[in-house]
Amino acid sequence: MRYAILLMGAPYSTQASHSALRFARAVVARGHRLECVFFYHDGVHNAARLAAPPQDEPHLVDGWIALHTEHGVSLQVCIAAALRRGLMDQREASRHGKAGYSVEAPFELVGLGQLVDLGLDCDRLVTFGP
Amino acid sequence: MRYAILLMGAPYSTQASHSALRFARAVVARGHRLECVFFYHDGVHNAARLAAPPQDEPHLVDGWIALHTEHGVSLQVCIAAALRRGLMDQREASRHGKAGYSVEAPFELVGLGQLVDLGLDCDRLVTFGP
Amino acid sequence: MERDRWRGRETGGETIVILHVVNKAPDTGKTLEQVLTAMSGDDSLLLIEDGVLGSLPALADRCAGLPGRCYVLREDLESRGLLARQDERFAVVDIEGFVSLTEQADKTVSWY
Amino acid sequence: MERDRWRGRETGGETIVILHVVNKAPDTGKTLEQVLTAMSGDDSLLLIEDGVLGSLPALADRCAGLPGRCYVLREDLESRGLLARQDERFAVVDIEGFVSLTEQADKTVSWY
Amino acid sequence: MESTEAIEGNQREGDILLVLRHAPHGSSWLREGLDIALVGAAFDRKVSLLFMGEGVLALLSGQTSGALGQKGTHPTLQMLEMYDVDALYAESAAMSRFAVAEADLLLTPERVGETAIADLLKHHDLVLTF
Amino acid sequence: MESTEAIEGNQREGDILLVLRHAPHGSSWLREGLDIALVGAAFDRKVSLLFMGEGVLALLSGQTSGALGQKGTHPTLQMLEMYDVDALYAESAAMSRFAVAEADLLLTPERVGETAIADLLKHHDLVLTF
Repeated sequence: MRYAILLMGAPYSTQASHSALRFARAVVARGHRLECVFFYHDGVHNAARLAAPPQDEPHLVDGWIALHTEHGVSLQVCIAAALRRGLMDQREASRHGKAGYSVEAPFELVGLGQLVDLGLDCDRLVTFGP
Repeated sequence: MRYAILLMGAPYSTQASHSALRFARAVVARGHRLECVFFYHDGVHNAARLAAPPQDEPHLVDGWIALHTEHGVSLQVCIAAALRRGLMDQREASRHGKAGYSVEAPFELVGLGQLVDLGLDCDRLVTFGP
Repeated sequence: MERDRWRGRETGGETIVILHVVNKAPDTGKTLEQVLTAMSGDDSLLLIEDGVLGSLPALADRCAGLPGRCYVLREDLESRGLLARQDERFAVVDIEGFVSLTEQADKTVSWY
Repeated sequence: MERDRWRGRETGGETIVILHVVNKAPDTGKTLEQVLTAMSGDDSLLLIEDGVLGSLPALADRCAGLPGRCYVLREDLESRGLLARQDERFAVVDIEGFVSLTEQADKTVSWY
Repeated sequence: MESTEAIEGNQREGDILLVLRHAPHGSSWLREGLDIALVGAAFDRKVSLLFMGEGVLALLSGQTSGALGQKGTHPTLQMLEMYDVDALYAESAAMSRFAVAEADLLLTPERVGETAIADLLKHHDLVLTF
Repeated sequence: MESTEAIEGNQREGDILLVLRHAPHGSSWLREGLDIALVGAAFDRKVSLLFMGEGVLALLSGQTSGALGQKGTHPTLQMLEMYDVDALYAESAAMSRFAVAEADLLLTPERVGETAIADLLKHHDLVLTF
């Protein structure tokens, strides 16, 4: 089956990101195609490239990247939710006249229409809230 | 009186930051000394230098900076809570071997001991949770 | 009877007053229950943000044991279209009133 | 009687099944109440994260109307020291079981 | 009066049901849920809204901007009709609980009880809670 | 049995009371509250902990790391004694609600009822809820 995940919790503040990552790995392990993890609401903080969790804790950002690298899962971040929360890629940073950026590939900033399409086109969408 | 504010809610996700900023201004307007706003838990996101809220919404980061500039209020961010959440200044970035940074002056990354001191040394500590 | 419960908690001549600030609606978790558990007879209660829903007449009875010590923040009632809908047992204060309450109380405890 | 209430909601021959996933404890807001309001007789309920507290015997009665359709996530019971403390009306599933439930259901609705 | 007429009309595919459970102003949940409604409608999806619990307070007339100028969600609600989002439902029990009368409302949702709510969930392809 | 003995002993200044109301693992609240306890104690402040509501579940023995290796809070609780944090209280009603017996506990808090809880709040200079 074709799956998508919607993640709306920030890493570390709530367990949502851990649950979503565990679920994502299990979906793939059962032979399904995981199309996309869509980050919305506080979930956009999962895309923060400067995250530096303590070394004895799982590094969630790296976990998402591994999922992309190993299984081709796209990592889509709602652009409006991200900009409000201090997350922007290089393109947005230059558009807003800011030096520096806080989101980089393989995370992509996309419109909310992507979520609507995913939700209706995939066989299953599973949401993890904060 | 000497006041301090503890803010634990992220901007935009909850009303906590708006309430804290309103309260901060009212404290100063009533002639008190506001020593510090301490950012902890998800409140650390108030220090995100790349925040780009829509133009028809209040810009909270700028609001905090104005409070610092006009009234000498120090803006202290718990360093441990910040690092976990993708917020670091230039010094931490170079310590972690990362290019770029997401927190800058007048926000300062400090230890949690500062909060304990503030809470016990100021006449009043008022907390805004998410 | 409910009053006596509060009165029973007063400590002799001592007047150590706490201002309890609540920003969650009565339906959102145990926040309001926990505040009521932790309050003393000389404490005050201020509702802000979504907490102002607790001042609606249908929900206000839980605070009925606190006559004269219940406050609700005007600006948060107003933005929600609830100003004038609050129960009469609540006094409406503005943001300056909020600061003033924190001046009067020995300490402020926030529940969220 | 409680069973009849659920049965009454079944829609003819149609079997449209929803898996409802809850990650909040019963004391945290109206989440569990809202799920129970929105559930049909052929839906299933899975408790994860802090939601697993809802499977403790003292709190499990709210789900008693759903025999055979209540699940709780093993790893979240385990990390909290609650494995083997859950009410017998809940079936324990691991993360693969969670995926399997989402396969079987036509759609999954999460409540938080 | 509760009816299920409108619901039975919704049994086609491609529908999104947004369950809105949060009050305005206190958090961004309501706004970020409504944003999906607008985007879904702009993408020609048939979108329904169910206001549940504290979410029914979103429907009150007389709402204003926040004290710092935060926009609120009432302007968005008033745009729904323009986007052809006209399938609006409100939990009957919540309307009663908060003593919200028809005369107090910005919009005219259909009041629904438990059975109708369960049917709404069944008859939409994608159900997202906010 | 509820007693107020320990509480009366706490009537000196400089004390911090942390009210811990969240269960372990589901969010970072418990951990970020305990971090203040450790820092306060390291700064020679007298710290008390009150476990309320779901917070009493922090006291259960048999907790483990999360499925992705998330640390949990039980190792921190076991360090409290080393930091001389020994004023531990647990809400009696919550212990009963969750059917937590003395034999199930990692630590041995004093069980407190409403009056004792109100007294605890009075007799600490700084009260923070988590």
